[in-house]
Order: sequence, then C-alpha cells, then structure tokens
Amino acid sequence: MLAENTMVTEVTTAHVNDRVCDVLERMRATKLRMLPVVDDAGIVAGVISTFSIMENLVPSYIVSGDLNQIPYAPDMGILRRHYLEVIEKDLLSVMETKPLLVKRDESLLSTAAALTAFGKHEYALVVDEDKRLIGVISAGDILDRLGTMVESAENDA
Amino acid sequence: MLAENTMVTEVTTAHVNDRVCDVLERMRATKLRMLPVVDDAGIVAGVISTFSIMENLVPSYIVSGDLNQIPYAPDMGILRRHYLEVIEKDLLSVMETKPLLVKRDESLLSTAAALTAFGKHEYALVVDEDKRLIGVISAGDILDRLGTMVESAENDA
Amino acid sequence: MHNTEHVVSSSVIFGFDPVWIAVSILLLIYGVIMAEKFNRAVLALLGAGLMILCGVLNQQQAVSGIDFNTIGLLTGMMVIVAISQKTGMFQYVAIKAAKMVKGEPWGILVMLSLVTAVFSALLDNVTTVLLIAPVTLLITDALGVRPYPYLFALILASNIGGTATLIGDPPNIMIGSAAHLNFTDFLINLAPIIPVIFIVVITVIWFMFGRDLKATDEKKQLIMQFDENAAIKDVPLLKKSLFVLVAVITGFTVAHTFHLEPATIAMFGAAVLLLLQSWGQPLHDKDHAYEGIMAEVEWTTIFFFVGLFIIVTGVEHTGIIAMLGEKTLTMTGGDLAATAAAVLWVSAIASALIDNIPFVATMIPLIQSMAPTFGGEEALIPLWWALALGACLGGNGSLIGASANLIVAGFAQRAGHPIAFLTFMKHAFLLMLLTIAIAHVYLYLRYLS
Amino acid sequence: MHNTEHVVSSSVIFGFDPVWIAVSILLLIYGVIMAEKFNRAVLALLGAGLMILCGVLNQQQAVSGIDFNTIGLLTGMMVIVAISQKTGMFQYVAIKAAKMVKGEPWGILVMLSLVTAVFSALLDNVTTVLLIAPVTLLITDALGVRPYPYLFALILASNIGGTATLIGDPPNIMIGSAAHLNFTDFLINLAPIIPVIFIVVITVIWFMFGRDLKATDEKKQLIMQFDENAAIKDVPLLKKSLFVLVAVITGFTVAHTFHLEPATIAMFGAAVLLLLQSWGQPLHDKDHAYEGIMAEVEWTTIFFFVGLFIIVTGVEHTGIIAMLGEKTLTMTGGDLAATAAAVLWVSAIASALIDNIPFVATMIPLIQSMAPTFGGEEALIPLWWALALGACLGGNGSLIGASANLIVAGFAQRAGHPIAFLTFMKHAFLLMLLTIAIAHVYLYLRYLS
Repeated sequence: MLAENTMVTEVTTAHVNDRVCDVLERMRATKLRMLPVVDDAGIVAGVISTFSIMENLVPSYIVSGDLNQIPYAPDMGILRRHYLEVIEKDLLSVMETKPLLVKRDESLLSTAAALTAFGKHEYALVVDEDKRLIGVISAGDILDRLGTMVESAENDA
Repeated sequence: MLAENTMVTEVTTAHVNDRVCDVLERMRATKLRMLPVVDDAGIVAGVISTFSIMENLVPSYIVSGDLNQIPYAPDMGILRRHYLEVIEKDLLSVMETKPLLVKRDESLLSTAAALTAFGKHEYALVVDEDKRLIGVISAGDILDRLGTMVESAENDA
Repeated sequence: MHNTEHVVSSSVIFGFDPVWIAVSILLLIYGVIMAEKFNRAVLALLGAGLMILCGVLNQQQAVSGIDFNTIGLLTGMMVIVAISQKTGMFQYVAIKAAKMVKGEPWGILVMLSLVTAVFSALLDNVTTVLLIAPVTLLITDALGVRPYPYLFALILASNIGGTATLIGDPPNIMIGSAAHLNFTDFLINLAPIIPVIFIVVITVIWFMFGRDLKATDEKKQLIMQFDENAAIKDVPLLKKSLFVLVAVITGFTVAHTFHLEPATIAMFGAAVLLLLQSWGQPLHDKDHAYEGIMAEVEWTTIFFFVGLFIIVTGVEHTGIIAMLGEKTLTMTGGDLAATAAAVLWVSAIASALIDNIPFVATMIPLIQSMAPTFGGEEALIPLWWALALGACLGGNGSLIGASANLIVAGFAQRAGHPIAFLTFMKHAFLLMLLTIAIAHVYLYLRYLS
Repeated sequence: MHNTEHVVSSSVIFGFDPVWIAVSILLLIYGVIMAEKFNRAVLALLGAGLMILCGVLNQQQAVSGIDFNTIGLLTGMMVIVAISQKTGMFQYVAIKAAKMVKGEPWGILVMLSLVTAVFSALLDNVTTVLLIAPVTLLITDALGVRPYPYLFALILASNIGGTATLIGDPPNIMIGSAAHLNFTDFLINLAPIIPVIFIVVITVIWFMFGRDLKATDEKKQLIMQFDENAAIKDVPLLKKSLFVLVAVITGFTVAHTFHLEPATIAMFGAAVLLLLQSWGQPLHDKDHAYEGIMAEVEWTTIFFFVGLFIIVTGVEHTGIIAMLGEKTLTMTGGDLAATAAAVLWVSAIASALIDNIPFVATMIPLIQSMAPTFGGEEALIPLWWALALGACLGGNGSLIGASANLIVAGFAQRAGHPIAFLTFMKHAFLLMLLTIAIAHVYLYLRYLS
C-alpha cells in the first residue's frame, strides 16, 4: 500500500499569480476548502485554504502575541477592512508555503503517521522527485482505501 | 458580527454511542469529514473526524515518540489490523474530546482569532451556556459572510 | 568583594600575557554580539568556554564568578510570570484602565503607560510589554488612532518603571546582588524619583503627540464595549498567582530582616506556585504542565548571564578592570560627585547604544575596585544608584537600548506600523537625556551635596 | 572535600535542633517524592527552599552545595543530544543493526541491546531509550513477535551500558565530580567488567525468552525492506553533530591532562554545536531554533538535581551524615572489603526500589566522611566503584529503578503491550542480583584482595 495507489489524482489547483478573490470564487463553486498552489512549471509552491485566507484577516499582533483568544473584544470592522485588502492580493503572499509533502512511493503507514504528526486536518500533497504535484491524499482517502481492501478480502473469502 | 449570525445551523451530528463504522458510512454518504458528537442531552462531548479515526490507526509509539515521520518503514499491515479493531468501537473512545468551542455572542473577530490559534483547518462549535450545540462555524463561513457584507454594502451605495 | 582576587599566577599562556587573552576574548565576543549575527547566549557561553580552555580561569573559578543570586532571582521570577500570564490578568487590567477614562485617546495613553510602569516595576519589562503591547494595538485599532504614540509611551514607561525596584530590570538585579543592596534599599533610594521622571516624560509626550490624539464618540463607545471580565480565563489560577505574587513581593521587602536573599524567595515562590497550579491533577498531567512552563522560561537569557559573568570574571582576574578603575579615578580626580556623574552619563549613553547587561556586568567590578579610594564599600552606594539609573533609563535612548523596546518594535512591525530606528531615536534620545538630567539633580541633592 | 564542613553554629532554630529540622525536611521530601503524587523537581526545590527558610543553610552555603560540574555536564550533554537526535542517526543505526542479522528475531534482540548499551554509555540512558524503543516496537510489529523480551532487554542494556562511563548515568557524573574521578578513570575501572555482565545477561535472556522467538521468512523479509538511508533527515546537521560528539568524547578522555573539567567540555561542545547547527541562517530563525532546543532540555531534571544537592548539603551541615558514616564503619568493623560489599549491595537494593539520584546524593558525603578511617581520599576509590556499580546496575531491579525503565514502560503501555510491575520484577530482580554478584567478584579480585 503506497501513497500513489491511494491518492486522488484529479485535483483542482491554483496558480501562484492567481488573485485571492478569484480563488475564493472557485472554492465556493467547487465546495473545496483547500487547493494546491503550483508555479508555471507545475512545481508545488504551497497550498491555499479558506483557513490561510482567514488567518490573513486576523491582525498578527493578536495571534503572535500572548492574546490567542480575545473573547473580551467587540467586533471593530478589522476583519472587513483586511478582507478588502487581502482579496486583491495574489496567492504568493497569502498561501501556506510549507504544506505536507509525501513521496509517491511512501508507505501508507508512513503517510498516515506524517498526517497525524502534521496535525492540521487536511491532506498531504503527493509529489515526484522534482516536487511536481501528482495527487493529494487525506485521512478520508486512507480510510476509504482500507475499507475497500477489507471488503474485497471478505468477498474473496 | 457575532458567531451566531454567521454559523451554519443545519449540522449532521453523531452520538457518543454510535459505532465508528456507522459514522464512517454516514461521512462517506454526506461527504463530510467531521461531525460534532453529542450525548443524550444534546450536550457537546467532542468531534469525530476522518482525521481522528486515522490517528487511532497509527500506533502511538510512532507519533508520541521521536519518530514523527517514518519514511524508512515499509507497510506492515498495521493500519489494516487497527482499522478492523477501530471500526467496531464506539465514538466515546475514538473522538477528539477537546474541540474548539465559541459562545453564540462571541464576536466574529474573536472567533477568527480562536480558529487561527487552534490551527487545525476545521470548524469551531458554537454552543450555548449549557454546552448544547447551536451550530458550527468555519473559516469558509467567515469569508462567505464578509463577502456578502461587502457585496450588500456595494449594492447599497 | 571581587577586588580581593589576584592576578592569575600563570603569567604567560601560549606565550601571551593572560591580560591580552582575556581582553581579546571579551572584545571579540562583545563585538560579535553587537554585530547581531549570532545568538548572544551562545556567544557568551563560547566566550566563557574560551576563558577556561585558554587557562585564564579554571572551572571552579569560573563557576564562583557566576552570580547565582541574579540567576536564581531571574529564573524564579520567569517561572512565576510564565504561570501568571496565562490567567489573563494583564489584559483585564489594561482594558479596565482604558474603560476608566471613558475611551479618551489621551487618557488611554496615560493609563496604559501607568499600567506598564507599575507592572514593569514588579515583574520583568519584557513580559510586561509582551502582554500589554498586543492589547494596546487592539485598543488603538478600535480607536482608529495611529499606534506609534502609544507604543512610544509604552517603551519609555517600561524602562522608567523597571528602574524603580530591585526586580524591575536585570541591571538592578545584578547591582543589588553584587553590592548587597536589598529590595527596600532600591525602593527607598530609586523609587521616589521615578514618579517625577514619569510625569515629566508623559508631559513631554503630551506636547509631542498627545494634543493631536482624537477619536469620534462612536469609537470611544467601542472601547466601552470591551468586556474585561471575559479576559479572565482561569479564576482559580488567578487567585493562586496573585497569592504567590503578593507573597513574593512581600517576601522581598522583609527578606533582609530574616537574612534571606531575593533568589531564595523567588525560587521558593516559583516552587510553591508550580505546586499549586496543578494541585489535584494526576501526576502525568502535572509533569506535562511543568515541562510546558519550564519551556517558557527564557533559558537563552539565563545562559547569556552565565556566560557573561564568566567572561567578566576572566577579565577581572587579570587585574585590568582594577587598572581601568584607577584610570577613571584619575580622570575624575577621585571626587565622588564627579565619579557618580561620569558613571551616570556614560552608563546612559552606553546603554542606549549597546546591550546594558554586559555593560553593567563589566561596570560592577570596576566600581567595586574603587572602594579603597572612597573609603570602603559603604561610600560606593551613590555610584550604584548612578549605575542603576544610567543603565535602566539609558535603555530609552534607542530602539536597541533594551529588549522590551525590540519586542514592542516587533509587534508594531507585524501590525503594519513599523517603528523606524531613526524616528524613534529622534523622539527618544533627547527625552532620555532629560530623564538622566533629572536623575543627576536627584543624585546630587540627595547623596552628593 | 565536604567532610571539613562544621555543624551549623546556630544550634537551635525555632526551639528545634537543626539536625531534626534538616532530617525532617529530607525525610518529608523523599517520602512525598516516593509517593509520586507531585513532580519531583518541584518537591526538591521546595525542600531546598525550606532548608534556607528554616535557617539550616544560608543561600550562599546552599549555592556552594550545588555540584555545578554535574549540572553543567548534564545540561551540556542534553543540549548536544537535543540537536543530534533530530538527524535520525539513532534510527539509522537501529535499522542497520536489524538488517545486519537478516531479520532474525533473536539476532535483532542482541543487536538492539548492543546498540542501546553503546549509546547509553556515550549519551544519557533516557534519550537512548526514547529513540530506540519506538524503532524496536516498529520492528517487533513488523516481525509479528511480542515486544516484551525486546523491551526487557533494552531496559537492562541501557542500565548496564550506562554504568561503563563517566557520562553514562547520572550517578556516575555525581560520583566522578565529587571524588575527582575523570572519564579515563571510569573507562579503566568500570568499562572492563561491563562486556562480561552484558554477555551473561543476554545469555540468561536467551534461556528466558530467546529460544521461543520465531518469525516467518516473509516477516524477516519485511525487516529487510526497511530503508535505513531514508531515516537520515538532515545530512549537514548529521555531520556537525557527529563532529561535536566525537570532539566532546575525545575531550573527555584528554580533559584531565589539560586540567579541564567535563562540564567545561560539555558546555563548550554544546555552544559550538548551537553555533554550527544554524550557521548561515538569519538571526531571527536562529533565535527561534535555540529556543526550541533549549525547551527540549529536561529542566525539571536539572532542577531536581539543584534541589537535591541543597537538601543533602543541609543535612550534611548538621553532621548527621558523618555520624551515620561512623555507624556504618562500626558495623563493618572498619574493613574496606566489608564496607565496599555493604555499599555495593545496599546501593543495588536501594536503587532498585527508590530513585537512585537522591540515594547517591546522600551516599556521597557519607562515603567522604569515611576518608580518615581508611587513610585518605585515595583509599576510598574502591568504595566509589562499588557505589557506581550498585547504583547503576541496581536500577535494573524494578520498573521504577531508573527513568529509562519508566520511559520504556510508557511506550509499551501506549503500544498496547503494558509491562506489569511484578512480572518485570520477577524477571529482572534476580538477574540484577546476578550482575551485582559479578560486580562483587570483580571488585574483590581487582581492588580488595
């Protein structure tokens, strides 16, 4: 069981120079909340998610300070102001630049361990030696694959 | 802008005594990857996600040790063996017991900050004073709400 | 106490005089620290290691050169603060203060500065600004005013407040420990002038920025919507933290009577709070919590101190510091008032431009070497106050003058309102000189006339 | 060196004899530590604080009771290991070893035990098992054999290996520092018997479990599919780590010649590796990396040592330890061979049942107090080796005998193969007594006959 037999290969991607508002549009249409971001050569540059866009709306002094949660603060139009700024930017300045990468021949055990250690509830990007995107693999994909295996083993028996 | 005007209120939930295999079935059917888990009184007990089910398949000595990633290990049937065990369990022993909770009257700014600080790309549960589930709110919901606000402001102008 | 040490017996190492080796190591390490390309703690430890490897000191001499009173006091207070900051009490006080003045922009600036000064006096400056700067930015965001005047006032207030007490600023801890000056000594001798300096500085800030700070009633109303009670995250922990903080500060004031050192009080307070904070939890959770808290202590700062103390001890062993002390005395003609003035102004200028911790570490043995001239250790006391006032207040002279300044600048940068080095210096340097002039007058009237 | 201290001058504190206060604090703290309801570092610091607050010691006496050679050596090695473990070299060696024996279950057990023993001798035991136990579980999972025999062998190997060198186990560090025994002394005097003990233990394990370990060819093939090269995560860092590790260990062996203490070497090595590991990165990233590494050092262990040293110094100041030493000598009739035998066996049994670190901390001044009887410090040397062998090997007697044992048990628990306290003791206690018997013979033949 390797990453490459379990991954999903039909992946909607975004380009580093796409604008955030266009990508948001595409995410709404496809109901996806995370897209891999590639450059002209098809090499993975990062990932863009609703989460990372939202992260950019929250003033960094809040989350990088010791505030963490601010249940005591009212809304102050900050999110809206930053939203208008951020949607005009391109992905290069907004995306997460360190997504979880796994190799195509990485074992499913190692992939699952890597996803667990990474801790964010999304998928890993499966890449070839040149960091070109081949597919994506999520916890759900791993569970589906195990489900199918167990079922076919039962059918064989 | 409060959490309660932005949250999604139609939420598929699971019960603490549901079996993992049934919930997995329901997740596949609805294409959801995370469900809030409630007890008989409707009080939030945790969340179940494909991620937390997968987490249970990876031997804890791997991720709680200093191994983290094990690209050097082949597949060894471990995942499959644990899968067969885990799907028979009930949610109580598999779910995440510390989901991110926000109050219904929490500001959207505070909600976004809390989601950012929590760091996992999923949603927060909106609860009332008795920890009863009222809705869920994700980064995508916050962005949608901001998008609608901006649009309606433009239409007014 | 150090001036009884002798010049090292082995007068030649690898064919070099140990004086030159020790001084070369000191200058090399201080130089590389100032270049800010490497972590200062690592450099200080390397320098300390070189002192031993080159034979200037042996390990035992090196260890006895470390001032464990400073290390223990710093570590203990860091542990206590690491626990208390989780309670949200700093945010509570900051919001409460902003609401007390009904959201008036100038009133908020004064209140936040006051809060910062008081917390900086009782805890360390870095923690204080780490906790107050984000709330300040949140409040200025709500008020719709530019944050620079607020952050500017915060920096000055933290250094001024920190000057007031033994535990307020690392130079004071070092001076108190080396000169056997206790918490009450600092309170009696330094604290009285601090309100004067604070009021003068705030008045100047009014003329610089305060007159132009305005906000609409709507924005002020937004400040009144902040809910300070929601900031308190953990009421039981808050009670435990306040109990220990009050006990420790009371302990500092009475320590002298019981022949206890501040480090004992701080470390014991830290151990008690560690015990209380997870009381009743299973051992495994406790161990986990302890490790988290221990990880929050700034070990790099602690090791910076350890390394520096050893380097300075090495240089001191060569006798060159005593020689420099004599030179200084020749220049000031052995006059106490002139010497105190020199210490005050040189410390202020130096602390504005370089890290004040190595500076004070080097100055301490230099001042100690002057004891015979002025007639014993008692007579040195005005010089210690001059050093404390110069080194602490001097930190206001530039953006790199104190760690707290850099922390605030970091927040300002991330919030999209970067503070330019020269802009800050233009506003702050003359103001710093003004505070030193006030300190000079105070020292003269009280100790030297 | 400690036995020159005198009984405290103030003979009555709060109406109590200081002997009783000091002994009460010691017993109270050791008792609560053994109950395992609170973190031992916090308890030790509280006890240390009480010694000062009750007036048994003043802070300066307390600080001079801390063995900074032990603290520095531990801290330095922890920093070096915190950096090296990120390279994956431990996993590399473990997998390579398993593949060298072609996936044979018994061969793997022997190889992993050998790797553990060697790493435990050169680094600390806790880190070694933290890194080797998960790989061991992965390998037994692949082999489809029950992990208990492997983990059992791992525990014994780590304590046996750790006995061999000055830096292998904390008791050795403490003994070396207090008795001025250097790295080479340990290597010459303790290391020769370790292979004998290791071979005997492995042979017994063969009869206990080894004969029943079987795996199909298919499973063995699975082991051969492990790719040890994929375990190496960071080749440049690996080179830097190996360079510093080799330099530090070489440094230990030659330190004596240059009059350097191990703590200097370890701390200097740590500083050099800290400098190298992030060479060329911008300062901000470096600072971040340093903070991460510093957070990984086990500060709670360090503070446990600090607290313990102070508590024991307090008790020592009361003169009661010297008295106990005399009592022991009366019982052994002042005979060196009988005293060494008593030290060896008592240390072994005690270390199996309680934490060996406080035990050794208490034994050190007791043994030092015997110097006059046996004719000076030189004559005590066989007693030091008896203490080292007893305390280190004794840790094998039960699951709570050493920290490394508990770490392995923790992994076994989480992997679904919990190790029962009594099962382990049934297997290990007699085996431990056997190793002590071998040590007894060795000590007798080499030093006492």
